[in-house]
Amino acid sequence: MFEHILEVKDLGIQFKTAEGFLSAVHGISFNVKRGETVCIVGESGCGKSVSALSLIGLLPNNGEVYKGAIKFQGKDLTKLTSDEIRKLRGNDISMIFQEPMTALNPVFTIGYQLREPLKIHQGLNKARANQVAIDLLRQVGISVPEQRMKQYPHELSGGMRQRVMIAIALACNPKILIADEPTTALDVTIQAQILELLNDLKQRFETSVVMITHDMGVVAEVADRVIVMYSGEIVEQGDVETIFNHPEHPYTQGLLASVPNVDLEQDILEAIPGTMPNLEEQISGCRFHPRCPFATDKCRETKPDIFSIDQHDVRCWLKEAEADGQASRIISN
Amino acid sequence: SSSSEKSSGTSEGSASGAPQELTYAMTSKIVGLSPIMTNDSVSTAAINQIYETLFTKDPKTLEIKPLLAASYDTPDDKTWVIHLKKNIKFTDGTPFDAEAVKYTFDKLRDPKTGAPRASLLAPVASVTVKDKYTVVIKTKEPYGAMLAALAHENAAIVSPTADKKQDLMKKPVGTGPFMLKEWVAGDHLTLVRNPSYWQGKAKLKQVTFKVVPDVNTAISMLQTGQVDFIDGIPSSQWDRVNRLKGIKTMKKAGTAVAYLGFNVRREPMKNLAFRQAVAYAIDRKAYVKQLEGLGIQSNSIIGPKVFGYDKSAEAGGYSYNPKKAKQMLKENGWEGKTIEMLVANTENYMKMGQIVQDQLQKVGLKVKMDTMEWGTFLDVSRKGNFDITFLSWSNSTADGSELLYPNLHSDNIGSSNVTGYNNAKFNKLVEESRASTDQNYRKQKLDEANKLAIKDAPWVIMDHGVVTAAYKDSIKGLTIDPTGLWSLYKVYKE
Amino acid sequence: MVTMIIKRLIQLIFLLIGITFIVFMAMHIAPGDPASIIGGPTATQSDILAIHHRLGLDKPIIIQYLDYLNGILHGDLGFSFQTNRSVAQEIWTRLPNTIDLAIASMIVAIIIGVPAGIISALKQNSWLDFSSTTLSLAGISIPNFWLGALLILVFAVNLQWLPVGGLDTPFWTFKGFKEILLPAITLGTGSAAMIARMSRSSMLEIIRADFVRTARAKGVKEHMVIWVHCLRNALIPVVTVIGLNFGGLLGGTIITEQVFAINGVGRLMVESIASRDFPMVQGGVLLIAFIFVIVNLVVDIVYALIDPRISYQ
Amino acid sequence: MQPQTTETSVSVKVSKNEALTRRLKQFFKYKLAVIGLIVILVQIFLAIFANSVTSYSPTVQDLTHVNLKPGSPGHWLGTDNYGRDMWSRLVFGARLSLMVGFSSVIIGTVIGTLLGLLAGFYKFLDTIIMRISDLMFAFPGILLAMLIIAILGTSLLNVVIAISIWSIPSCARIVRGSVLSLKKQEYITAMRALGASHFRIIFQHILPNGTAPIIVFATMHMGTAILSTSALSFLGLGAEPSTPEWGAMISAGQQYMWQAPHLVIIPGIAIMLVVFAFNVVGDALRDMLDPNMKSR
Amino acid sequence: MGKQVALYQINDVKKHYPIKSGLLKRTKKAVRAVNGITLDIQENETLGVVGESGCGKSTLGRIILGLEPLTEGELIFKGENITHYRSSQLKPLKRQMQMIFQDPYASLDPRQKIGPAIEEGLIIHTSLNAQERKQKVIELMQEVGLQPSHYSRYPHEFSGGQRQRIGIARALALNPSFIVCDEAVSALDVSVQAQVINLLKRLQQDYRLTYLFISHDLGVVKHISDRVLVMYLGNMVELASVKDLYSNPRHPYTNALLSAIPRPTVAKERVKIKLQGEIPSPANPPSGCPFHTRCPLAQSVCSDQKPEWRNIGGDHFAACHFA
Ligand SMILES: Nc1ncnc2c1ncn2[C@@H]1O[C@H](COP(=O)(O)OP(=O)(O)OP(=O)(O)O)[C@@H](O)[C@H]1O
Ligand SMILES: Nc1ncnc2c1ncn2[C@@H]1O[C@H](COP(=O)(O)OP(=O)(O)OP(=O)(O)O)[C@@H](O)[C@H]1O
Ligand SMILES: [Mg+2]
Ligand SMILES: [Mg+2]
Repeated sequence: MFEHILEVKDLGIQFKTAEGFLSAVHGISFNVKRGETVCIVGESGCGKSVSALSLIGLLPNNGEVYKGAIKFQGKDLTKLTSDEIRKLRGNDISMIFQEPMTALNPVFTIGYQLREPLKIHQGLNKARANQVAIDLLRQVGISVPEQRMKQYPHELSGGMRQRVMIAIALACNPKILIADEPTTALDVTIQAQILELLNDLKQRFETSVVMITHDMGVVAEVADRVIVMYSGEIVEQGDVETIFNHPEHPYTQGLLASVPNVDLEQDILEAIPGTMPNLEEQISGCRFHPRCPFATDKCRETKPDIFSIDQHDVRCWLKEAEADGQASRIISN
Repeated sequence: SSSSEKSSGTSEGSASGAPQELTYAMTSKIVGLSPIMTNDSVSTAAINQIYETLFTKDPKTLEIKPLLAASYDTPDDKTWVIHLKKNIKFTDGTPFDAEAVKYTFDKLRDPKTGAPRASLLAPVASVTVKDKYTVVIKTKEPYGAMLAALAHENAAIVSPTADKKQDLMKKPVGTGPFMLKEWVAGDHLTLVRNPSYWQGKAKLKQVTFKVVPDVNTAISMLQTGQVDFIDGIPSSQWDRVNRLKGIKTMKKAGTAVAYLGFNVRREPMKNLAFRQAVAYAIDRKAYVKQLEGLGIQSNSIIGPKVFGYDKSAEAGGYSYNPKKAKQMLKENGWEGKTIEMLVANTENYMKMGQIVQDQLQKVGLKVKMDTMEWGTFLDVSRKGNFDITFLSWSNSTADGSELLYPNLHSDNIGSSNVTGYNNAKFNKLVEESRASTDQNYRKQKLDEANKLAIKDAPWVIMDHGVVTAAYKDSIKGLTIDPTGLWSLYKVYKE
Repeated sequence: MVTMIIKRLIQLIFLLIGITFIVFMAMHIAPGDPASIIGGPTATQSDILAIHHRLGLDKPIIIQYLDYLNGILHGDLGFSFQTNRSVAQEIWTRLPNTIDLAIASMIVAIIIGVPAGIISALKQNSWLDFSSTTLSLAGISIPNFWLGALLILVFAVNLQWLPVGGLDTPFWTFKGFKEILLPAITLGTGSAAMIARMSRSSMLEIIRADFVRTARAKGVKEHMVIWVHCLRNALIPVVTVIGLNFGGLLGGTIITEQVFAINGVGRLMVESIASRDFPMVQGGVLLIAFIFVIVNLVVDIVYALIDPRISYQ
Repeated sequence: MQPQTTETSVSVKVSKNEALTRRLKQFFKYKLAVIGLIVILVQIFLAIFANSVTSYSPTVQDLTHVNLKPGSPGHWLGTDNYGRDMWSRLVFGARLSLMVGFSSVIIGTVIGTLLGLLAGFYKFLDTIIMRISDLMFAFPGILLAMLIIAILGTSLLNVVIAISIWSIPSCARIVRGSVLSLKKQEYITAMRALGASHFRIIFQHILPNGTAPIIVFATMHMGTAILSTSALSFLGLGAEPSTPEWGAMISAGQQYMWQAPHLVIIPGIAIMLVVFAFNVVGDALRDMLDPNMKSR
Repeated sequence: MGKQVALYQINDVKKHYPIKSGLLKRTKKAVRAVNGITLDIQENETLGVVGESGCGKSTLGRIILGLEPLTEGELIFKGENITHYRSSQLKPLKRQMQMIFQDPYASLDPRQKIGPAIEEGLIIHTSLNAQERKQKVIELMQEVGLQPSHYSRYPHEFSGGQRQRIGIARALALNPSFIVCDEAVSALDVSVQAQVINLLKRLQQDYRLTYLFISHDLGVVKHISDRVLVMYLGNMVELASVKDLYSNPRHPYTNALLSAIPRPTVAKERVKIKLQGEIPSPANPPSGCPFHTRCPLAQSVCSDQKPEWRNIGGDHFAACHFA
């Protein structure tokens, strides 16, 4: 049907705060293909979670999409009525939230919470939903699922809760799964199990995954494409090999250099100097320039356009020359 | 009598047969139904329908006439020979006779019984049965108010058989026109007529006494027909009741008296001048006006409806004259003095208290008002811990000596005489009024005592009471006597 | 939890004994003499002494207390000074009315309070919130007797839909329902207001919780999100308030009982205090305390049912 | 080093000022709260300047002009059943009623909160405090008040004491409930890790986080307290009946409910305004104390 | 490391949490969160602790700081037996021992601004005046990469990573000699993580700090630690110097862990050891070796006999029959 199951165009998100409107995401565009895994990385606070929440229409009360479009199978999600989008949630689009500890309702059993989407979207009766739910728990690696179904969230360990969340998200075989740091609370062996499960889904159901993570190892393992965000903008995106092997944006380069490598001996980790700007801070030119070792006057004055090199979009003036030589310049707004 | 019932049953307007049932709303619960053991007006109202006394007061003239008694003689002034009516039965089937009378009176007098009104027969030395229908009562000294005492509801005759067998508080047995059907304690009491009442069956088949503590609610119930009859309407509601459609009201002068009492054991209340000044300071006319006509202004301690009253007594009091009051206070150096006013926290006393407080302050006294709940008030007032206080006396015998003796005679200081008034001349006059059985002589002595006390002013009379009732206009034959009592015997519904 | 219940019941025994002691002593120390009330203003000194003797008030106070305690341990609450009836029986005839009234008004309070609180939380700072807030505050500031009288005037006297007063049928029958409706509303408004305020405040906290977002992400319908996912969590503090109020209602029925001529324990207590009917007051307080503790125990058990995280050691 | 410090401290100060103005701004966003605040200020103003805003004494009677309806010449709020000016009584009543309300709420809430904190925090105190509060609770309020007043005597002060004592157990229970859950929070463990004393943990961390229900309780209780004086005056346990005090006015006016409804309605509205005002201000306060709500 | 004096000795420490189940909530079993740990922590070293989630790492950290009463065992800090110290006795020690909590948001009082939050320890333990304290706080904030303007903000106004840095600043405020870092950098993105790790290392050098470093991130652990302890189900399974452990893991669980680390490089196919089965419940641990239910090498002896904790050469300890 559509080549891209999800198309995000110039998405802008702002928060209403005591000081007025605060833009957290300033216009990002990306696409997700059917069966593709896209990883979003970037400094904490740069707007990853907020962007993810907007995809499923669950921004906090004070947040809103102020510009742009989110097209899911060609339909603009921002224009749907609340009931229409509700029918998509948990069914076609589902999400795993960043904090697994508080994301489950403390007063309902695991079973109840797992059966719920099955009943709503697939109209299963209780017994049937129960079977499916038990199966799901088994798939995410929870032993004795029959017994777990009757337990309450506080009776499970953090890792188990996270897996229950994953099971809920997968319940209706969504077309697209948004996962916000789904494996942070898990140890590497379980993490590996989950990543494998996601891979499996991708293979079987052509599920697309948008995953947010800090763990570059995970990115390297699962991503088809990577989006690097900085301070509310996408600074670089491309397929995973290119990003890892030929990062073009100075921020991406810094990021990769900071990863502690198990296989190497390092004494000091390389860190990007300085800190991310506040949302309310007005920065002229490139938002990264105060921390960029290569910043030029142009960087300080004018906001960079996006340049396309190979499989690879970069928002940096330094690439202007290369891009001119090679490929198109995508005029940014 | 049975014919009258028939005629009322078929009379016009009630062809559908207005059920001969009546509901009366009362503000507090009935404590018990033994005349010996109770002493509150609500219980008395019910007891009055179940039991009868030897003598009774005529509701209009207040004259005492025989009821269960047939006649009496007084061979000497300490002996009363009472002849009883014959062929009267208690509702348990046992006969009413001299034994029953002796039993009742002995039980009432016996300190072991702990009867609240044992004092009613305190002057009695002995009760003896002369024959089946004759009792002889001997008193310690001459007792002029004997008939009034025997007409008092607490001296109603109970069935000895029943009393030995059961608690009359719960299961009453008397000779009256009604008898107990059902009693849900605290909620309602249902009486049915006594089918073998000696004067003929009552017209009402059934009577319900319902507890409705809130007067507002009782009036609303009267309006909607849940209740047929209420009494003792407070002045604040009088206007509202009168405006209701289909409701009749009744109002007449009563025997109760409300007064301001001085604690004459203390300074400056000891001084007649001070008491006079206070009497001058109080605008009782304005106060009575506040009562919406439910009070009678008077200076006399013995009220117009009480035996012993004489119109001439009115002239002896101290009427409203604030200037004089101010002057007297100033002359005696009492100006600015603080006096403690003890007030029980019921509506009428609080009203008296607030008005008097304001008026005394206007003539230059300071008044500290202590309000307290009735139980505490009784204790504190008896102990004499006050300067001035308010009380009222509902004189259920309507006899002046039953007012003056308990309240102002020095015998009763520490109990019912709260003011501590002690005047030898007054005491003697009251004793004389009690000792004689010659009603004219008694009246004269009471009048003298009354005038003396008015002059001496241990009390300032606030008002003499008015009895009130409101009932559906279909109720006929209801009369209330000045003591506030009524009988449902002749009442019927149209 | 069983141990918790047993422990609480054992504590209850000590609590009740403590209460008998305090009430007994307080009643005897407080001014006012039952005999002078029974005797009334006409009573003479000897009348009063005779009454004292009849009531056993002439014995030393400690002996009186021990006698009383002994009676209680044998299940005997004694006899009323006033009516000479058994205290247990007097209370027993009135208890159903009071409990009916308390339960009915609690139901009214919950039916009004919980939805009002939730709606005003959902529409925080909207006119709906304003009006619900204002109404619940009015509810708590209107004196009961005034509200009761107003309801009587409108619904009983003018419209004649409901009786003015009285209560002699259980409230689940139609007649009983009609009888109890106005009193229950009168008594329930105060608690409804409290419950509304509490529900609002706890709902405001819950609707921001992460698990609510999870429910939405599953595609749960909005009304289910509110009434299933949020409500049960928001109810926990509300249950405390309900428990507290229920205890308060038991003791607070007095004015309502008075206005609507309901023969209940509250009125009995006030009458008994006023007439210094010691055995009655002691028995009544004991009973109210007992019910109160049981209600609180039930509240604690309900907690555990609503919130699986609560456990009792 | 030195210049840097001063600089930062200045910047901190500036942000403090900013925070203040920001807070005021937020406050005014709550229109109801502003109205509530105005109501409270007006009442306090009237209470203070009662003498200047009235032309009659609140206690002097005029039996020739009783129960005048509001709007009567010379008495714009009418007179009561003793011909006392309703406006004067209302205004002078504000003094006493606000005093009664404030003090009993403060006493009740402070002691109740303290007991609740202790009971919630220390397990060994829990049973004792809660059973004692059960005991107080189990007493019908009026009996409790009667006993207190019987022992201490009748006066307005004792009414305040009675009402405060009456409210202690509910407050304690509410506070204890939130302490029980707060003390399990990770940040309390963090405070213990820092070596903070129990006192510090209870008053610096648990208490501020448990304010929301306390505020709801206290503001609601303000009204209950003033109304309780009415129930107590009804039993003759309050101030002298001529004293202008709203609760007493209501209970005295009860008898004239049909004849002169304004005797009840006027003080009733006054109480309602106070309750309303305190509640909406309390709401705003609660929101302001909640850092998560700041941005809303 | 050799013969240094142990800063902190932990002798056979156990922590069992009773669990209640069923409608009547009766105590049935206990979660054996920590089930017999014996450890010497040397001064100025960084001891990494790894293991699956729920294996008792945080619990161990809390026990060490006296935040959790123990079920069994002994704690000896600088030669002083502090096992049964009351909170007043522990107070002076708390100045020397600090903790960075796993969940930074939960460990900050939501109603306390972060400046005062960091300052708190200084108020409790030092006699500095307000001015000095504020100065110190601002220095600390700058050290961990927060701006002075953040001083009067509330925790919810920060992103996860910033909150974690607040927690770090708070722990450092008192210049402790020993810090338990419970997942201290897990919420940080790699670049900030790098900054913080560098800071921790620098402080260690400057002030002879000792760290107990709990983490899931084996890369970070490798980078920062001197020795590493591997835990499984409340038990110790392996302890060795970082080099030894990473290059020569002797316990099958350690082996599986290391092989599962995701490498931040693309397109290198590595063999991962897949563990079968689910982690057993700590309430119901298996008999014998706790790992035998998932161990690829398990034999019958493993389910019968609990393996001994032994030195298998060169201060490399392991608890496996086959190590
Ligand atoms: N409800 C809100 N109101 C105001 N600002 C918000 C709100 N939620 C998030 N923000 C701001 O939006 C920005 C983006 O937040 P977001 O949660 O998307 O960060 P993130 O990239 O997911 O960071 P992390 O990796 O730490 O989770 C942050 O600076 C945050 O402070
Ligand atoms: N207060 C408690 N009551 C009951 N069980 C607890 C409690 N705290 C922890 N546990 C249990 O103890 C075990 C160890 O918990 P702990 O928090 O130490 O694990 P962890 O190793 O830190 O895990 P993670 O890596 O997920 O943080 C877990 O099974 C947990 O469920
Ligand atoms: Mg995020
Ligand atoms: Mg942990």
